[in-house]
Parts: sequence; C-alpha cells; structure tokens
Amino acid sequence: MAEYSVFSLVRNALTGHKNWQRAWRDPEPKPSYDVVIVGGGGHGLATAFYLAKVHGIRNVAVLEKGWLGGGNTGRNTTIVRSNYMLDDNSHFYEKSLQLWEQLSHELNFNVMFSQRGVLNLAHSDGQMDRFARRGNSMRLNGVDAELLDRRQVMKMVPHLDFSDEARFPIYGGLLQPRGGTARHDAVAWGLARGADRLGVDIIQNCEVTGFRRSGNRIEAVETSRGTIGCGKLGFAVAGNTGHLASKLGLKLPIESHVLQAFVSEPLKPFFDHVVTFGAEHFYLSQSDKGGLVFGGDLDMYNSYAQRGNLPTIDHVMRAGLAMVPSISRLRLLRHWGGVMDMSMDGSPIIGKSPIDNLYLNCGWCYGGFKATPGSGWVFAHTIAEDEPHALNAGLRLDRFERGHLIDEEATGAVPGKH
Amino acid sequence: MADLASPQRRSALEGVLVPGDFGATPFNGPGILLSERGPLSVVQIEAGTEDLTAAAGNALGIAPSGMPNEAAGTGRPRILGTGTGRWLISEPEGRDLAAHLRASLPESAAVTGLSHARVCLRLSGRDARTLLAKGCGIDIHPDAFRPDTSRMTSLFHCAALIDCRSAEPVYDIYVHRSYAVHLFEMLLDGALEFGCRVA
Amino acid sequence: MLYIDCPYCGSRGHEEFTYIGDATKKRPDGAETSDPAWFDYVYLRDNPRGPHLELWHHSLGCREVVKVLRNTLTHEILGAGRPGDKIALPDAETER
Amino acid sequence: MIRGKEQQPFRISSGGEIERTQPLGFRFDGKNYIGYQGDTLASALLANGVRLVGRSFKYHRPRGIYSAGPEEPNALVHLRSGGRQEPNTRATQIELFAGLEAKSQNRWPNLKLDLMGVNDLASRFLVAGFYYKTFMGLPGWHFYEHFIRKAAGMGAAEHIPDPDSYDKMHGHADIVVIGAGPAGLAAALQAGETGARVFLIDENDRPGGRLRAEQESIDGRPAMDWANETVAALQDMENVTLLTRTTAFGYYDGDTIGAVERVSDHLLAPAPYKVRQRRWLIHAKRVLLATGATERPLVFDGNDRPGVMLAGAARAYATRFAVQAGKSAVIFANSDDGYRTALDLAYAGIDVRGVIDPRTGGQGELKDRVAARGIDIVEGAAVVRTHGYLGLAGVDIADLETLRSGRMPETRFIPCDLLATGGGWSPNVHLHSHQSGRPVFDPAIAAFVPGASRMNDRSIGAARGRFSLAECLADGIAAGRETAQGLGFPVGSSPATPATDEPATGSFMTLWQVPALPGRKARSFVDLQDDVAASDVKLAESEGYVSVEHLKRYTTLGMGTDQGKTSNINGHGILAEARGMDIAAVGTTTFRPPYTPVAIGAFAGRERGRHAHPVRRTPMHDWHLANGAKMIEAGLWMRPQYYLQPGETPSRAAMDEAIIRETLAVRNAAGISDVSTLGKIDIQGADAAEFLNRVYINGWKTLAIGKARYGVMLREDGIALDDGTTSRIGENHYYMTTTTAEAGPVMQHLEVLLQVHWPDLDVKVASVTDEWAAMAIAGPNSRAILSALFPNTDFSNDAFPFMGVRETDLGGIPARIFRISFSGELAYEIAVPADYGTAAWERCIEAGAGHGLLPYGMEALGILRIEKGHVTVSEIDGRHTAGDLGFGGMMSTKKRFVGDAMAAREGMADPSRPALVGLTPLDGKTRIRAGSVLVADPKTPPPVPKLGHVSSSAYLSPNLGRPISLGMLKGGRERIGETVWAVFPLRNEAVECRVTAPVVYDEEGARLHG
Repeated sequence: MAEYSVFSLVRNALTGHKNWQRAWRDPEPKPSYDVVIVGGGGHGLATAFYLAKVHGIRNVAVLEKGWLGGGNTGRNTTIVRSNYMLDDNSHFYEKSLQLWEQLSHELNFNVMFSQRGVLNLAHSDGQMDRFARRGNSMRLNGVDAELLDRRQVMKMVPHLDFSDEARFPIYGGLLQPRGGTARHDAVAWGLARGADRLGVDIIQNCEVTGFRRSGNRIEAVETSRGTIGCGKLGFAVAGNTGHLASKLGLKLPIESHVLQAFVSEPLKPFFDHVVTFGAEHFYLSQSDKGGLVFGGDLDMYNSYAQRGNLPTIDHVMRAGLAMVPSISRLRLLRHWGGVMDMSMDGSPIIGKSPIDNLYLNCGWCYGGFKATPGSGWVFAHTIAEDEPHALNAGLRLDRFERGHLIDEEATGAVPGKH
Repeated sequence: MADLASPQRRSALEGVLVPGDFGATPFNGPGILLSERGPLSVVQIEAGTEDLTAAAGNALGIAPSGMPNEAAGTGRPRILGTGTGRWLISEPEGRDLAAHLRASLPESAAVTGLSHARVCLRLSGRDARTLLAKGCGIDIHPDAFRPDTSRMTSLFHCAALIDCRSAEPVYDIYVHRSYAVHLFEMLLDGALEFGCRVA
Repeated sequence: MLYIDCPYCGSRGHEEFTYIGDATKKRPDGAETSDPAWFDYVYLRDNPRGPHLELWHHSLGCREVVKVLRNTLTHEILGAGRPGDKIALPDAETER
Repeated sequence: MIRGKEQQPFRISSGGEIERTQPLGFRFDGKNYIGYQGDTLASALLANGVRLVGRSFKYHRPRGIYSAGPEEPNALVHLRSGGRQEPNTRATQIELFAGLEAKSQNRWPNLKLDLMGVNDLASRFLVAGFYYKTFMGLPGWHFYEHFIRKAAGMGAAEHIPDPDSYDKMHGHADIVVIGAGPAGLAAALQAGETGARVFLIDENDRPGGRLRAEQESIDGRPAMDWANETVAALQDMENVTLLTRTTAFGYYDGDTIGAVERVSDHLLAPAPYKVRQRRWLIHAKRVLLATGATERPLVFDGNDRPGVMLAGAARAYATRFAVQAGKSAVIFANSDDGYRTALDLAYAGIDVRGVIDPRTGGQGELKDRVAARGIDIVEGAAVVRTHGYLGLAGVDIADLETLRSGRMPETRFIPCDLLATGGGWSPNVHLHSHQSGRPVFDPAIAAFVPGASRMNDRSIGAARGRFSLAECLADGIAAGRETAQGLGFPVGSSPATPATDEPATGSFMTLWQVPALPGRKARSFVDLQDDVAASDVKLAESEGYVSVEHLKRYTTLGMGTDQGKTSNINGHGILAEARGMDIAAVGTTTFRPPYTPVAIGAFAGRERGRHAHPVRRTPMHDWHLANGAKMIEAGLWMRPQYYLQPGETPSRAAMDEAIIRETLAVRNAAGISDVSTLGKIDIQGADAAEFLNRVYINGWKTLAIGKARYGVMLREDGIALDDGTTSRIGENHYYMTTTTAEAGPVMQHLEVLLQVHWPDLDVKVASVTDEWAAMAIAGPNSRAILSALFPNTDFSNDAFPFMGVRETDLGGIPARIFRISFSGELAYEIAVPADYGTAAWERCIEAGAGHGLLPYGMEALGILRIEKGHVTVSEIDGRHTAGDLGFGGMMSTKKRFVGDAMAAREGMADPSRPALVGLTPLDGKTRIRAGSVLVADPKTPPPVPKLGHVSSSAYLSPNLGRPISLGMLKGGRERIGETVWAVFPLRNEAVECRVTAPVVYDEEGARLHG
C-alpha cells in the first residue's frame, strides 16, 4: 500500500486523485483468529496494531459493531496528557504520551498531535499544594511539569478571569508543556490503516451477540456476521464493558455514565492551550478547525444513552464563563454525549480476567483517549504474553478486592465522582 | 455581665437588604416587592401525624395537614409540611415556640429550633411569578401552585422552601441563613427589569 | 431533564436530586468483615443497559431518598417510590 | 446615525413586509447603506445590490447570500463591535436596526481581493483529508498547525467582556408547538381553544413561517391575513404563551425543550435593565413539531458563485422583503418549485430568462402559467457551468441525458445575475432526532421524514413532508385537537379546514448531482460553507470512508455552523450513488443540538461573575470585614484568613506579622476564631447512641449527658470520611459537628443510612449548621474570659472538665459551651443562635480586651493545629485509612461500624502504608513546602521511589521558632527519629528533615487540660 507523503499527495493531485487506495480493507471474517479484539475504537485498533507490530501476531480480527471510532474515540475532547500523581497511572500515561510523540510517524498518518501544553488552574492555597504534590511526583517520575504562579498564568493565558469580580480567583496552575491535543478520528483511521497494513482484519458492522464457552475458556464469539473462533479474546469496548461482560455473567466494578462534550462555532486562533478550571469540572481547548472544544462533568447517573441533559450543559457553560468571560457571545455549535466506563477508583483496568483466555481493557472513565497508544501497547503485551506488562501490573482487576486502589480523585467507590 | 440590654437579633441581610426602589420604573409602579419577614420563630418537628395533630390542637390552635406540601394556619402560627412526618412551624417571634412544642409532644417526637437557621423573604407583586420562574424549575402557574401549599425546591441553586400565601401572588421564601445574601442578590438582580421595591 | 416522581414532593426535575446509585445493593449488615458480600456491596455493579433500579436523594427538596426505576438506554423513568417499595417493571417494558 | 444613499436599486417599489416609512442606516465593510424596518441584513444588502458578502472556509471562494433563513451556509458576517461583537452571524437572520455594523469575514486584506484565495488555485492538492497524509515530518505538526489554524476558523473573536446580561426562564406547558407557520398556527389555535396550556415558539420576529414568503391564499384572501387573525386570537388566550424571536434549539429528556429568546438582538443595545437573551427550559406534556422544511441546493459545477441562491429564498426576498435578488434570473429546479419561482420573480419585475427543468414531462399547472407568460422553459436540461467571479454573469445549460451518457453535450450560455436553484425540500427533523427519533427516508420527496419516537412528540406539516398548504392546515388542526383531547381537554366539533387555492403540482425528480462536463474538473459544491465538493465525497468513498459518519468526519461535510442543513442529504445521496446503494441503506448522521448555535452566555444566565456560584457567609461576616480580615473561601464559605490591624497595609510582611501575632496570642494569651462553618447536625431519637456507634469507628454507648467525644467516621470503602466532636445534650439528643468541607456529604451519608439501610432505627437528623454561630476562644486566658462572660458558670477543671458541655445563656442569649480544643490550648467553643452571633462575638471581644484576646484566622489556626498534629482535609483527603491517620487504636473491635469490612482488606491494613508523621528540617530553618514528596535520596535519577508526601506545612511555628510540617510517610511510625528528604523538584528544592511524632508542641497535653 502506498505511503502517504507530500510527494504522494502531489502525484495523486496531478492524476485527479484516482489512484488512492482504501485506507483499510473490508474483509469478510475468517472462521477463526489467534486473537479477536472486540471494539474498533482507538484502544482495540491500537491493540491489534501493536500485537502485529511488536509481538508478530497478525492473525488478528478487530470486531466493530458500527463504524470505526464511533464510540468514545470519535466523541471525546481529544486531550492528551500524562499529568498524573499516582505511580501506577503516571508511568502508564507517560509511556502512552511517548508513543503519541511518534505516532504520526509510526502510522504514516498525521494524527495532528499538537503539544500545546495542558494547564490546570488552582483556585486556593490548598489546591496549589495538591498540584505541587502532583507536579513533584511527575518530575520524580521523569515527566515534565511546571508550577506556575498567578503572574505566570496571566502571562501565558491572559484571557482568564483575573478580575476582582472573579468568583474563583486564580492562584496559579500546574502546566504540562508536552500535553496537548490530537485529531481523534485520525487516530482511529491511522491505527486502522496501520493494523490493516500488517494483516489485521478489521470487520465493521459486526456486533457481538454472544460467546461460545468451553470450561473456563471462550472458544468463539457469536456475531451478527457469524461465529468467529478465537484463541484469545480481548475486550476494548469502554462504555459498554458492563453490558458485554453481563453476557458472560461477569460483574465488574464499573458503571456506565454519560459525559457530554461541546464545540463552538469555528474561530480564528483564540485560545492556544488546553486549560482546565480548578473550581469545577471544565476544560477548554481550540481545535485546528477553529471550534472551541469544551468538556465538563458527568451527568452523574448511569447511562448508555449517547446524549446528556440541560442542567449539565448549563453547569459546563457557567464554568466556562467563570474561567474565560470573553466566550459569552460566542456560540455553542454542537453538543453530544459519550458513554464512559466509570471504574470504582477512577483508574482503568487492563489485565487478565477470571476467564482463562479473556483479557479486559476497560474502566477508562474519561481518560481513555490519551491512553490510546499506551493502552494498546500494554494490552497487546498482556494478551501476547498472558501476563501484564510492568506498566499495567497495578491496573489489574483484583486491586479492588485486595484494597490496592488507584484513586487520583480520592472520591472512593462512587463512580460518578471520579 | 447580666446587666446587658436584652440582645437584638441581627438579620443575615443587614446592610444588604436596603429599602428603596431599584431598577426600572414602570408607570404602574414596581412589579416586584421584596422584604424580609422577621424576626420569626421557626421550629422543625419530626413526629407521627397523630402526635402532631394532638399536640397542635393544644399548642398551636390549628392542626397540620397530613397532605404533602400543604400549609395550615393563615395567621400565626403557620404549619408547613416539609417531608414525611416532618413539618416546619413558623410564627412571629414571641413565646419560646420550641419549648412550647416540646412540652406538648411525646418524647418520641424530635423538635429542632431553626429560628436562626432560616431567613424568610416575602416576595410579591405582579411579576413575582415570572421572577420565580427565572430561578426555579417548579410549575408556578396559579393552578399548579395554589395558596396554602408550599414547595421545597431549588431557587437560584439554593435550597428554598416557598410558601404560597395568596394568589395575588404573595410568597414567603425560607432559605438557609448562610445563603440568604446570595439569594437576595439574585432575586433583586432578576427583579430589576420589572422595578423592585425593597421594604 | 429527568422528571422524578418524589413520593413526598411530586414530580421534580433531576437537578434537585443527588444521584446515589444502584438500589439493588443491599447492605450486608451482620456479615463477617471477611465476607465477600461486602466487596460485592461496595464495588460490583450489574450496570444494566435497560431498566435500572437506583436511588436519588432529594437534596434540594424534602431530603428523602427516592427509589427510581429508569431505563439507562433511553432515560425513560418507569416508576418511583420510597426506598423500601417494590417497583415493578411496567408490563409494556417487560415485553420489549 | 449612519447615513447613506437612499437608493436601494434592487428594492421593489411596493409590497413586502418592510416599513418604507422607517429607513434604517447601517454599515457593511465600512460602507454606509439604507434599509428598512422589517429587513434582515441579507435583504437590505441585496436591496443595495451587495452580492459578495463572504469567503468560504477553505478555498476562500467569493460567496453571496444563499438562503433567507437559519440554513445559510455562506453569508456569515462579523456583527457589531467591541464587547458586543459576534463573529459568524448569519446575515439572513439578523434583523436590521439603525446603526447596525457588520464586516465580512475570513478574507485578507479585503473581501474583493482576498489573498488567501490562492488556496482555491491549490484546490487540487487540498482535497478532503489531505492533512492526514502530510505534515508528518520535522519540525512536527505543532509547527505546521500554527499556519493551518490561522487559515482555518471562520470569524475572529477578541477577548473583550460582554456588557449584556442574560436570563433563564422555566416554563411548563401541556403542549408546546414549535414553529408558527400554517401547521403550527392551526395546531396552537385548536389546542389553545380547549384551555390547554400552550407554548407557541417561533424563531422569527413574527409568526407566519413560509406564508410570509409565498403568494398563497386562504379562504380567498392573502394567507397572511389568516395568519394574523390566528395570532390575534392566540394572543387573547391567557393559556397561550407566544414566544417569537425564540429558537427551540434542543429536545431533551422528559420532553423538555431548550429555547433561546432573542430579547434585544434586533436592537442596537438592550434597553436599560433588559437582557440580551433569555434561555428557556420548557417542560411539555406533548410536543408538536411544526418546524417546517429546508430547501436544498442542486449540485453542479460552479454552484457557489454569488448570485446562485435557493429558489425559495429568491421568492422570500421578492415577496416578504420586496427585494429583487437579481435583475435577470435563470431558474433551475427539479420540481414545480421552479415554475412557482419563475412566476413570483417575474411578478417582482425580475427578467426571468429561463426555467431549466431536468424533468421531461410530469409537470403540473404551474408550468402552463409560466409558459403563458412567455418565459423560456428548457426541459431535460441542467445547468452545467456558471460564469463570473465576484458575482454571477451567466450559466451554461446542456442536455442532461447526453451528459449522463458521458458524451460532450452542446451547451448554451444564458447571461444572468441570479440563478435560483431548488433541489427539493428536507423536513426539519432535527428536534425529532435529538432524542431517540430515527428519521426514515421517503423516496417520494427524496428526504428523511420523522420515524418512530419514544418521546411525546408529533411532527406536523412540512416537518413530516406534507408540503402543500392544505395538508399543513389540516395536519395542524388535527394534531392540535387530538393532542389536547389526549390530555383530557374537551374539544368541540371539528372545524372546517380553511380553503386554499393551490395548483396541482407535478412529480419530483431525484437529482443528487449534475454530472460534470467531460474533461472538466468540476467544482460542484455539496457543502458550501466547508467547501466540500462532490469530488471530495467520491474520494472519501474510494478510500473506504464509506460510513456516513466517516464521510462527515473525513470531508467535514455538515460540520459547519449550519450543521449541514442544506448539504447533508446531497452528500449522502452522492455517497449512495458512488457505493451503488440506496440512500436509505447508507443512512444519515445524527443531528445534535442545538438546532442553530446558541450564545454561551445564555446558558449561564445571571450565574456569572461573582454570582457564578453561591457563597456562604457566617453570622459574623460583616464584623470580620470591618476589623481588617482578609477573607478566603473554604467550601463555599468565606472565612477570615488573618486580620490586619488598624494602620497596617496589605503586604506579604504584614500578613506574616498578623499570622505570627495571632498564633502567639493563642499560645500566650487568648484568641477567638469564627468556627460557624463547621457542619452541625442535631440527632434525636431512642436509637441515637446506637446510630453513632455504627457510623463512628469508636464507641458511643457510654458517653454521659453533658459530655463531648471526638469521633472518626469512614466511608463504606474503609477510607476516612470525616472527624469531629459529638456531644450528648439530652437522654436521646446529640449534637454532631463535622468539618466544613464534609458537612454536606456527611449529612447525606447519615440520611441515606437511616432511610435506606436502617429504617428500623428511631433516629432523626436535622442540619443545624445555619442555626448556630460558633466561636472558639482558645489560650491560657480563655478561662478568665469565659468566667467574665458567664459569671454564673463554674469553669474550674473539676466543675467543667475537658470535653464538658454546658447549656447556659450569655446575658440573655441562649448559649452552648463546649470545652473542646483544636489548637491544643485550654479552649472553649461557644455556640449561640446565629442572629446573636455578632452580639455574642462582640461581647467576647469586649470581655477579652484585658486578657490579650485577638481574633485569629485560618492561617494561625493552621499553624496551631499542625503543632498539635491535628488533621484536616489535607490529611483526611479521601485516600487514607483511620490507621494511616493514627486513629487505628480508636477502631473498636467490640462493635461493627461503617467501613470496617473494607478497611480490613489486605491493601488497607498493610503496615507499610503511609502514616501521619511530623517533619522538621534538620537545619531548623529551611521551609518544607506542602506538596513536597518524601524520598530517601534526592539524587536518585527518575523514576524515584516515593515514600510519602508533605500534607501540611507552616513556614514558621512562632512557638517553636522553626518550620514544621505534617506528612504521610510509608511505615512512618517506625521511622520516627530517622531522616528523610522532602523534595520539591518543581522549584529545585530538597530539604533533609527529621521524622517526628505528629505532635510537636505540648506533647503531654498539659495546656489542654490546664
């Protein structure tokens, strides 16, 4: 398959763009595969890509019930960062960030990874202390972090509310300069193309309807496109993990919740960084197309509906105005919802399951997008080696039962609060 | 120091609620009238309906309604249902209402004095319903929210108990003391377009 | 807005409530601290896609806990009552 | 006042809804013009002959006014200036007002000479998705992005505060009717007559909908007469609320409609005290969607030039605004709308030079009328090319059949400055599909119509593909009556449907695109705003982006500010053709709210600035302010941080001095602090002690009346939730205090336990946080001060020991006194009813005057409690167990309590977990910052193993003369006496410190019990 480059672009332009090939094939499912991954979002595709690329396992199928990237991959606010405090998260997300830094090159597909800096604002001394602890932990883990005081924040993002009228005065902030955004759809397409080029079968419009079990193993997956045998089976269906697991009688420490996302009308460059509000759940960045992309808090109740409600919209917009008053007359263009796997400690679960050849990749809460390459990388390792990588050893399922929680938000077993 | 003058209550709105006319000046007068009722005695009772009914006959001279959201007592005192087996009783300050009720109720009843925990704002005027509709999601249509019923709801993001005193309309709004300034400011701000007389 | 029929206050928008969560979790009072029932109670969820029994606290209203049966896929509210009430699936839903 | 030439060369001398007696001056791109009241900016520009109004998103192609409504893809302008500026505003929806100023967007240096138009020359490289295939090399995307971002975007915004205000309003209705066209008006009238509470919402300045734009009649009179009479009748009904200039932008759960009312947008500025916009949230029992339909363009080469316009829009400009959208017109439509347009435009005095009809046969009456006027009709033909650059100069037409066969057809040039095109109408199913509604494809009109819905909505009239006026009226009447009846409102006998006079129309022909002339690189635009051409759709298809969602995301089809109102179906039709599938099988993308973009300010309403969130004030708030307090927020409450004394000016040094002064006052004399913010819960009932026993980790069965006890509670997951003292003030009566931060969560925790899990317990809880003002008087002189305040109370150690509680009065003020201490000093807390708070506080200040009493704030409190190793939210931070915090010994083994089971898990009971310790710098002077991380060796390269962190810190304990800190250290209790490094790499700091017990001042507690 042809490499993408400025030269291929010119060559094709001069021949009327008639020679581009499909970005990925549209194969019929084979009777069986060494590994079947359920879920054609970023995580499932990344897993398949790294299985083929790093572990040489190419007889792999990715099953997607709808269209690639149609779940949370194509619905999120595209923020990429590794500014975590707790070691298990910090090391894992940093690996992911490092993979992001080479992803466009690795995939030969521009995923528009833009390292424009992620700034978390602090609004009290206590919050500054907590950010300092997080930033210090990051530094000790080899992750970039800078603690800004109020003056430095003002210099970097002068449009925040520094007035006396501000309900939430800005004390400072924690900056991760290497953080940023990426083009979410491109990630799915680039990974799909990359995996396909290594021989992975990507099968869209293929919904898993059941499983064929034998003892403590799963022999095959029943789908809307027939039964597909599997040597090993991986779930990468965050948002719907609870639903899929229930078909196997598995109960997980996960609830599905809806998280809304928002975009404004397109504007010329207006906001150059990713900034999160510290007083309430709110974050803002500007897409390359020009839309301001907003995110906020969950709607707070269990939901599989990909849409949210007005009170949360009000809440998010109110927080946005409190952070950047000058967005008042700009207009909200679209809002939508994604279904989050909210785990009971707010951290993901990647590892083995109680079923021998089933591997779980779930519980992403709202941090899934930035984890995409890292998640695929460690999940591929876990599936290939039947053993977690050191980077996801702590993210195991039994940590809840054993009391080794990874609770960044420190809100406990209330999934909606993470 | 027992010789100090008898203490005066200081309203949570002192210095904030300033009498006068604010905002627009419609030819037919302000559309909103806003004032503070007080000082009040406010007591919460948790008890069985029969216990309260029996005690109320003696202590209050009126019986509570057993129906949710209903109010009883047109003058003093007023009994507002605020939950299953729970009522709020309010009257202009005079007697020790809490002690009076405690004495009249069986041991099993819980009596909690909230005279200082609540600020009561009286809202009236021809635009009062519109003002409420700005800050609260309940149906305030006169057919839906009738006189002598009350609602516990969210008003400008504050927990509030709204007592509909008459269809004119007149509302008494009970809000937690620490939120009173916020609520008053939101009500006043929302009332400016109608003209607001603060008394 | 979800409209929840609070047994005391009547129908109210969900912004007056605080979501508590799964109402099928029964506190295993009396079970030994080592009993797995505790782990199940605190951490595990059926998380159904469809009708879900759940608790909402009417925190800006009467402060009573309301048990609600709600479809998590459609957000339709199928019934509400007090925590001890049995709330059955409407016939139409069972058939679906 | 803006003055201009009163020319308006394209204005028709009579007719229309405009007020010719009210000329309005306005400015566009620096030039002055005159329009009339009743104009939109678009109609006024057209009246003045302004045809070029903007540049397209990607190729910067010149664009004109394309529509007359919310679907406008092209005519986006930058409206107003300064704080009121609004980029990306559709000229077709801006009501003209005197003094209006607007600028064109996305061009440099000006509209006519846009240098970015070079993109158009490079268009063969800038095809769909080109950026995914390049920009991957050095120096990296962030470099290229800088230029891409500048080129992208549409309008420009500046960071200037918005001077206007916004409101929010709630509504409740039996029936909400959305859209006040013929169907909506008829439905609202029927429903309103039954007495049902009806909201009728319309996005325009006046009701009437499409009737305003067409030459229709009802009962033999102009249709607008009927509309006006219906509106008058509705306005007389008290049960009907008519909201004009109000867009229903979203359909939400619970049949809730979100709408935005543009209260003042048609004015230069809002009137005093009036808001700019009002955001409505309307709860409906039933919703009638009379949202009409949107005309879609035909897709052909050069279909985007200024002068190409939707046929229905050309009619609207002629009929409603009395404006000729051009002087000489060609019409190209695949339905009888072409003939309707020809008649209306000819009536408006426009030279109609031809109707190009791709159909051959099957037309209705209208064609005969057009033919009778001598207008040229060309059947079986299509427009294949347009001419002109900044404005249309003419079109080439050709035989469609020849074109489809791939042969080069003969073309014919027709000079014209207006090309009115109509590709059929798509019902506005947006609101229907915001919820679960799934539109279905109707081949008869080649459009999606509403499908099954789980909500209580019903679409009527054009919104469900019933396009004739008679159908709309009949649909509205039936829906209004039936819906009201369904809700139990009595309906009378059915009224007759008003008579209409509509000609029989011919069939509709599906035409997704006109094939390009052989050998020509056609620029046939599907999405005009985002410059998505038919060739982009085909390219995406050939690369495998075949799902409609992939198509949308790869090409940006329908991603513009118009959300693809005119483009989506054409794009999907072309994709279906390319895939050789039926469009119904290809599907459609999901419409997302809002229907049209909504100002962010409208969602916030009045909740902005300092009202963005409530703040709570303590009863002594004003006293603090009047006495030099610097206030900070703590969990919504405003609390004194420290107090400046008269004559001191705010500075870092003054602050430090104040904090030291206050700390020393407490240790050496006395201090008073406002602790009203602590949560307070009244607990009554026969099982109150049992309840406390279950929620706290320690035992409560033995607490005597008149005594207080310290308690710690856990969450169900075994992590510490909160701490505080609870006092027994009666046989079955307790008074619990919580921390400020956790007051709400603890109250809810108790209520849920009682109501859900332990309904058998006889316990009642009530929040009394607001009832009591509370003040702590601490320090060696506190006993003397208390004795002065309460002369009748014996404060001796024997009579009033530590943890004693008394109910008494303070000169007529009822008071509760608790001998408890957070500072570690001899201390008392006095609680009085809140309205007496200031009076009591002032008496304390007065009584303490001779005893060195000073008010102290949060900072001094922090130092005092760190000296004593007392924990706060910095330590009870949601991640630590009771054991970690040093409360392991308090955990009763004789009873069960919330959290005990989960606290027993292996990872929670691990002795190597972090434990609370004190930390003191080895050099006795270097500050240990909170947020430092504890490590064994500061020189270890990353990743560095972490031993814990510094949770709280005082840069100086004035009592000890050195900095002190608290931290959580792995295995900390075993490491007392050892050294550890507190590192702060963010500031390149590392402090070696000694691990101590948490308590570093008065370890024996002698002062407390003194």
